[in-house]
Amino acid sequence: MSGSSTSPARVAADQPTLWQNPILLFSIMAVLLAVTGFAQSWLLALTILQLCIISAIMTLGVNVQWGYAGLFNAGTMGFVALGGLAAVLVAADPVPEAWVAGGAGIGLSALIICATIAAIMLVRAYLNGLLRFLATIACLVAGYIVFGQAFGPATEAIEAVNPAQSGYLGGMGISILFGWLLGGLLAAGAAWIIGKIAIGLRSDYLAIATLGIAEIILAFIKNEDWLSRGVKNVTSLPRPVPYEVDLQTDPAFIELAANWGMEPNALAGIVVKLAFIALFTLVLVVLVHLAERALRSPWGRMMRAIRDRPDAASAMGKDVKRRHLQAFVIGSAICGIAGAMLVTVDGQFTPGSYQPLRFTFLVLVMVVVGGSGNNLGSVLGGFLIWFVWVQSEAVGFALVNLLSSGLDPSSWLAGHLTQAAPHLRPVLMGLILVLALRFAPRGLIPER
Amino acid sequence: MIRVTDLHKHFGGVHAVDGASIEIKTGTITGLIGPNGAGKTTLFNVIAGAFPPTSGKVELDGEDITGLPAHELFHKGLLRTFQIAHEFSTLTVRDNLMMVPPSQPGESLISAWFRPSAVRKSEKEISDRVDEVLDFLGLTHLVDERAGNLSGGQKKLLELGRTMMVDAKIVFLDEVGAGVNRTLLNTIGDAIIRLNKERGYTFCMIEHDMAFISRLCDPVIVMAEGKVLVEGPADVVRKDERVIEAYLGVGRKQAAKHEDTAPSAQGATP
Amino acid sequence: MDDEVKLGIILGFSGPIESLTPDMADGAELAMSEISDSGNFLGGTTVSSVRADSTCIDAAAATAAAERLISAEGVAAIMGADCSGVTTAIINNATVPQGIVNISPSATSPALTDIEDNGLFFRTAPSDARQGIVLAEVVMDRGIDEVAVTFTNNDYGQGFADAFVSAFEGMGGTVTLSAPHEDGRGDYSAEVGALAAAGGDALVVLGYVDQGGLGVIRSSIDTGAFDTFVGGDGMFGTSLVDNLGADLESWYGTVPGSAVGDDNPWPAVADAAGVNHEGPFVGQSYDAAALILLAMQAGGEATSEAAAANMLAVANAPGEQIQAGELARGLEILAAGGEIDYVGATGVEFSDVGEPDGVFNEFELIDGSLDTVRTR
Amino acid sequence: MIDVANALVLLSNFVLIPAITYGAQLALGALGITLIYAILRFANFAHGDTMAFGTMLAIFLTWGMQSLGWSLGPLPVALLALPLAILGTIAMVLATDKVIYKFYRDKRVDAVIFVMVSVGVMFMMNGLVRIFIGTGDINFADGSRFIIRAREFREMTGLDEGLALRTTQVITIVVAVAVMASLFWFLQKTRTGKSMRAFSDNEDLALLSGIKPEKVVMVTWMLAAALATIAGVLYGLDKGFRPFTYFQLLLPMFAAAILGGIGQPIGAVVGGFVIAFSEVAVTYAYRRVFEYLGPEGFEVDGLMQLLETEYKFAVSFILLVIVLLVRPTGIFRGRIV
Amino acid sequence: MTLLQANNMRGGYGKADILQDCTITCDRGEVAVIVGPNGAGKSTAIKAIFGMMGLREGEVTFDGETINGLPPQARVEAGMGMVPQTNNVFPGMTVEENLQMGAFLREDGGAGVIDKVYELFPAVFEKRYQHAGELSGGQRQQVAVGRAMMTEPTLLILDEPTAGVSPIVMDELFDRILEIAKTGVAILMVEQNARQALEIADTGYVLVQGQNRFTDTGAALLADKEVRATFLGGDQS
Ligand SMILES: Nc1ncnc2c1ncn2[C@@H]1O[C@H](COP(=O)(O)OP(=O)(O)OP(=O)(O)O)[C@@H](O)[C@H]1O
Ligand SMILES: Nc1ncnc2c1ncn2[C@@H]1O[C@H](COP(=O)(O)OP(=O)(O)OP(=O)(O)O)[C@@H](O)[C@H]1O
Ligand SMILES: [Mg+2]
Ligand SMILES: [Mg+2]
Repeated sequence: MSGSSTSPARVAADQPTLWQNPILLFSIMAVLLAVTGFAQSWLLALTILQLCIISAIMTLGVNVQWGYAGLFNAGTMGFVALGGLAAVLVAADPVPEAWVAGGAGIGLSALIICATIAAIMLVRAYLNGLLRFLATIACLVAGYIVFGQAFGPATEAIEAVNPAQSGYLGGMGISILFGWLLGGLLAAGAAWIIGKIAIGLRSDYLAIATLGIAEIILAFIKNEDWLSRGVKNVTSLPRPVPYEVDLQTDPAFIELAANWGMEPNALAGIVVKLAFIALFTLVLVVLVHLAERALRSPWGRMMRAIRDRPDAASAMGKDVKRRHLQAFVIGSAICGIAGAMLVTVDGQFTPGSYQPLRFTFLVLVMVVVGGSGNNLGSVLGGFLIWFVWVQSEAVGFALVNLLSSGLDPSSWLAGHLTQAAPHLRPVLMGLILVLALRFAPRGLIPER
Repeated sequence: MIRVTDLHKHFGGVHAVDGASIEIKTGTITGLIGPNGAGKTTLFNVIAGAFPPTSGKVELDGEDITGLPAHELFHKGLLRTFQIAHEFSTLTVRDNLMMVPPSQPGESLISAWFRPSAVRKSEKEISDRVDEVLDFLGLTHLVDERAGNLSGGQKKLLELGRTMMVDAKIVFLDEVGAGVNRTLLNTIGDAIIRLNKERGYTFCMIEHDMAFISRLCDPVIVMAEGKVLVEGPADVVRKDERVIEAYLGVGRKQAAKHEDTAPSAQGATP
Repeated sequence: MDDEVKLGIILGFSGPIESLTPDMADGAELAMSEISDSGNFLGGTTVSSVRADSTCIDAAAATAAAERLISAEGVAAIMGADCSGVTTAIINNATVPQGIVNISPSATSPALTDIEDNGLFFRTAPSDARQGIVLAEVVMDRGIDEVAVTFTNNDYGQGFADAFVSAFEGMGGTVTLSAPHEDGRGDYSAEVGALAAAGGDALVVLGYVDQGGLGVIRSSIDTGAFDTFVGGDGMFGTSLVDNLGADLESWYGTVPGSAVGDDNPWPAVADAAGVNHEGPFVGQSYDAAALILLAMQAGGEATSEAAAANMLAVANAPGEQIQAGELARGLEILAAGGEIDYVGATGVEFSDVGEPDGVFNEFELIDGSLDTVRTR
Repeated sequence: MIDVANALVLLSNFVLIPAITYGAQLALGALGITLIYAILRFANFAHGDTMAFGTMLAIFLTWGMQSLGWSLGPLPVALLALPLAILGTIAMVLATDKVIYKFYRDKRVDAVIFVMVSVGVMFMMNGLVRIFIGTGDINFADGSRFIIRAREFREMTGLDEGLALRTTQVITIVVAVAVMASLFWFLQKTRTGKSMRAFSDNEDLALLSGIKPEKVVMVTWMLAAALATIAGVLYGLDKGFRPFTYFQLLLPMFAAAILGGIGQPIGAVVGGFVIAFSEVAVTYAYRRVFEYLGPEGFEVDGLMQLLETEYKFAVSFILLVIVLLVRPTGIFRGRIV
Repeated sequence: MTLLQANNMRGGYGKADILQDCTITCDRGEVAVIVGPNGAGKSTAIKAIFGMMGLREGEVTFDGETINGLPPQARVEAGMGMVPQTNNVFPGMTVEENLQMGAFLREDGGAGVIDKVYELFPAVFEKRYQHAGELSGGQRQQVAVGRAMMTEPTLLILDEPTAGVSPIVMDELFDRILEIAKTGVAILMVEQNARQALEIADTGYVLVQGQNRFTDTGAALLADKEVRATFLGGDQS
């Protein structure tokens, strides 16, 4: 939310300084991770790197919307959550009993929805004026009542199937990698519908509308237990990479570890994380490549023109609404993919974890700090801000240890400092954000 | 070419356009003048699809185009410029023009990703056209400048340049002259005349500079209070009592001698 | 042998339950310092704690924090996490892969019972499923057969409420409405309005005492919607009484903790150390940390393997009963090769998957203090 | 007749009074947000935490006064602490402006940068408040909690339904009305107020009219800080203080400001009440109301609840989206920057 | 001693200097007009005089005092008034409030002057309760000039006041400007309607690329063939 029909990039930019060289900045990022590896541990560095990549993918999605098209989507959280839901629907084991109990009812409900929509379309095609309005309402109400008759009992039946362990329909039980695809599609579909409704709104109003819609999506996911298991969470989703425990018990692996002079546990952790990282990197590279191509093409030129002056672009024959919708859908799809990837690496879907601060505003911070309108910039922003987000936790605790090292551990001050330690994290995070913006107000790697 | 019938546009209680009917004939440069707040810009906005009218009808070559969105009108050959220049400020001058032609292959993501050669080919063609246009406008030296850094008059030239990137049927110009240096305005006037003569564009332009209007336009339509007051050739219109009363005024003593001198379109045309 | 061993404490110091966690951490650290100070632990090894923030909700951040504890700080075992979601993430992505024991003091999701943990995960809070039944019995026994239920909208609250409602209705009771509330919000008029309209003789609040649970009860008392309140373990704590004072008239519920009767020394032990034991899960945190260290002592080394291998033996009979504040004695017995049956602050008794098998105290507010009236 | 009275009392007790109180609190918060937006032209994410900061100061002062044995009789002592807390918050906010925001203002950066900077400030304040006062729930309302209790009301009137009225509710409403009225008077009628509106409209031109920008900025921050502190203290008195809750208030406050038309003070007020009422009224179970109003012995089986309370948060946003679709710039036509 | 002396100004927005040694002066009761091609730096010069951008070199004195360091609002207090070229109204305030803001520094609130402004611009009077943002281009321009007049400054700076206004209003405006000048106010004006402006100008400046190219009386400049051809639109008449 900002007064932001002013384009994200400003005119009359000063020339990029040496500091804004992408190669240099990414090297610094690599050094930061390497330092983490040496000073703390490589497992930690890799854990952070995994999420850096996922964050970068999210920022890429937001950048398509905000950086390219100037659309202020404050509903990233909703699309990320939808991506997560998709991963569940694909990878979780199906619950046959639930399907037996309520599958038919759910199918029937879906049919009723379709029938209602068809009826409304018919009504709207053949009737006019007040009658049309009344008939539409009548169809809606009738549809809703009939739907309730089928849907209510069906969901109750499903949720009654072993509620402590399942209580939902489950997924398809296939590889979670397909969930990434479905996550993109699901998010894109939702974005299409939302965009159709909301894309005409201007800057801050679009922001708050999308923010609200994201909350609605989340309320749906949290409360429609039959589909998503709601706040009871779906855990232990299968991985596309081997499990550490399996590696650790594999004699060949143990031997390998011994040959390399490493602990099998540590090596297994590193191998698994590297496998994840390889998968994620592949996605990131493909997406960055496509995004760069798009941005440098006439498409990108058109999008920037639309962002600068939508009315003039429209007068030059560009269908602003359609293009906004396109950017909105693509950006959301990317966020959906990232959401599915996040669930993959976490191994679980916990609707309670979707908070606007973490999944909307932090991602926006990543884009702006990195450099909106610039793909590499926003990727860098994703890396850097996630790194800071995670490491500020450790730094907060370390700082307090340092401060209270000379104190008597039972003294009031020492106790107070210990309590305060976790809250140094947001302080540090805020400080770094403000400092970054002070020295690079247009982002670390600004647009062009 | 354009026929506007009994057009109304109301903003709340303000009747900005209040039953205007005008006709713009193919091949003319039609002037639109009138006192401040007469509803000229609003009329333009309605015709060009910026917002729909309260009532009334707009036709283009006999086809009803009332309320069509701007981008569709563009594809029908109707172009407009803005009273305040609407350049794409973060784009270079070249890109400002490059983005204009419709239906470029590279504007579809699929082609942008998977048919680079087709994109390259069309880019080359458009780029050649841009060079021509910039040459024509005398902006070649600014080709890589960000449009936001141009001065007022240069931005207006750029606005005009956009209309030259496609084969428009009709171009609406909203006060290209305001705030533009008179010498530069003459150049713009020449450009308009050339486009009209050589490429057969039809123009409709709002302007307050009577000398400029007289040099370029025939016929001239005078609006007042949302309605058409008079229509006719420039020198007839400017002698019309009602026009003098509502718009031109009797002229200040000092300025009178300039106002009275008859303009000549050829005067400044090279 | 090291002369210092590190234990990780990973709790949601920031985020939705940030107001509960500092006391929990203090509880765990109390056990650690008790053991350290005794000088009996593995021949004088001292224990230090390393805190980390689980955020309660952000699985990725929690995983990174746990990874930091394990691989960078080199902790021998972990006390935590708190919320079931992040706990699961930590188990799957950090502790089990690295062979580290962790004990959660507060993750109550039934799903954790069956998690593939290689025998490394334990918890000192009971699964919700059992407590729901017990609580239903408590309510029924008081002759109340119509209640409204509100629960915190997470896996704990939802699971607990599911269990309670089905048990209560199974016993012939009526639940007029079972509606969730979100923690961390201030205004609960909408929830209370709906619950009041639904009606009932009592309001069953399955949330956290320092969070939405408090808000709902406060709002109910303010509007006169309900007079009688029933709560689960998350609602146990005198901060409710402190906050609401005499306005709170009828208040009872269940809290895990069996064998310890009224003579439980835990409150006194905590008070002496300046630890606020009134909040939920503080005793469980104390027990979690104590159990890890006692199990290590039993195994003779400060490793997760030792802790995992001896946990059940230390927690369950046979052996000498060890209550809160008696950790030094427990250590001695173990060092001497004896056996102990850890009771601790909450009467720990592990099932064979390493979680309490659910013996509960029925507490009640009598004359401004929370008394145990019965054990079930 | 009795039934009608019962129904009315029921509605007032569970819908009207709580929604009005909550609405007033939201409105005061949203006013601060909308003021910053209108005049400094950015969405201030730190507002929720400014509220927390101000309330924290008020709590410390209240504790101090309580330890001195001060009392206001039935009113909470926090009211005495409020003016001082406002001063403290103003000092903090002005310092923040000088150290942080001024730099960006002088550089005239984009609004979105300001938003991000305010997110940074939000993080910092978020942490600092917790470091100072902790994370727990603090009840600092003393004096008498109730003006009338539900039971007393029942006994007094002989109705079946009770009506409870709390001191803090009355204080909230009275203070909110007074504050809003004086704010409107200030903005519409005083020279400074007009100069602030002018500054918000066109900063450069305001300079050319002789308006001192730094003064406008300063007054704006002072007003925002005062509004934040008042809103925070009222909210805290009524519902208890916890930093996390204040942070969570940010979203409904933004929703209120935007729903009403951002940059429009009157919009913020209306938006606050609309959000509060939609949360409470849409999810209320009307069964008993209908039973009172229906014929004798009339029984309703359902709860007569339009939407379940789990969708309460979504309700306000659904409403918001609907309003925006009908009126794309909010109820009172907010500014589009 | 002249009222306004802006000597050898040098400065710009970024690194490059837009103004290169530019000098402008204007005395009480005098009308000075700046003309020049687009992008010459006319508006920039005016902004510099008004303290809206820093100068690298040069000195601005007003009423004998150096005012280089003063912020714009202090210059308003000192008796300078200005109408910018663009964004010259408060769009969200009514027309009447716009005018009142012009009198922000006047103790009396400008009650008397406002009638004079309404008299001058009847169109403005009709729209006085409408938001300035809803006015047509020319109506806005009138409000903008009216606002600046409200201060009753001793130096009135106008950046293209007649851009977009109809001929009849333009004539009125020039008449009124002359009248104001006669009361002893100094008027500094940038104009693209250069002929009309130079006709009433006591001094005319032709600015090109930030430098004074020609400086003379208005009449003399009008008579200068080169000036006419290159800056005033040639000899069409
Ligand atoms: N959005 C709006 N809301 C209310 N009134 C408006 C709006 N836009 C224009 N008007 C009014 O409509 C009338 C016509 O305005 P318009 O801009 O069309 O005039 P114009 O003929 O172009 O004048 P000018 O020559 O000054 O540019 C004016 O009185 C103006 O105040
Ligand atoms: N904010 C700015 N940042 C950078 N460059 C600017 C800025 N404003 C103006 N310029 C540049 O400074 C030069 C002079 O601008 P200025 O506005 O003074 O011209 P002008 O003589 O007033 O022209 P016009 O007659 O078109 O108004 C132009 O080249 C313009 O591009
Ligand atoms: Mg106009
Ligand atoms: Mg200029």
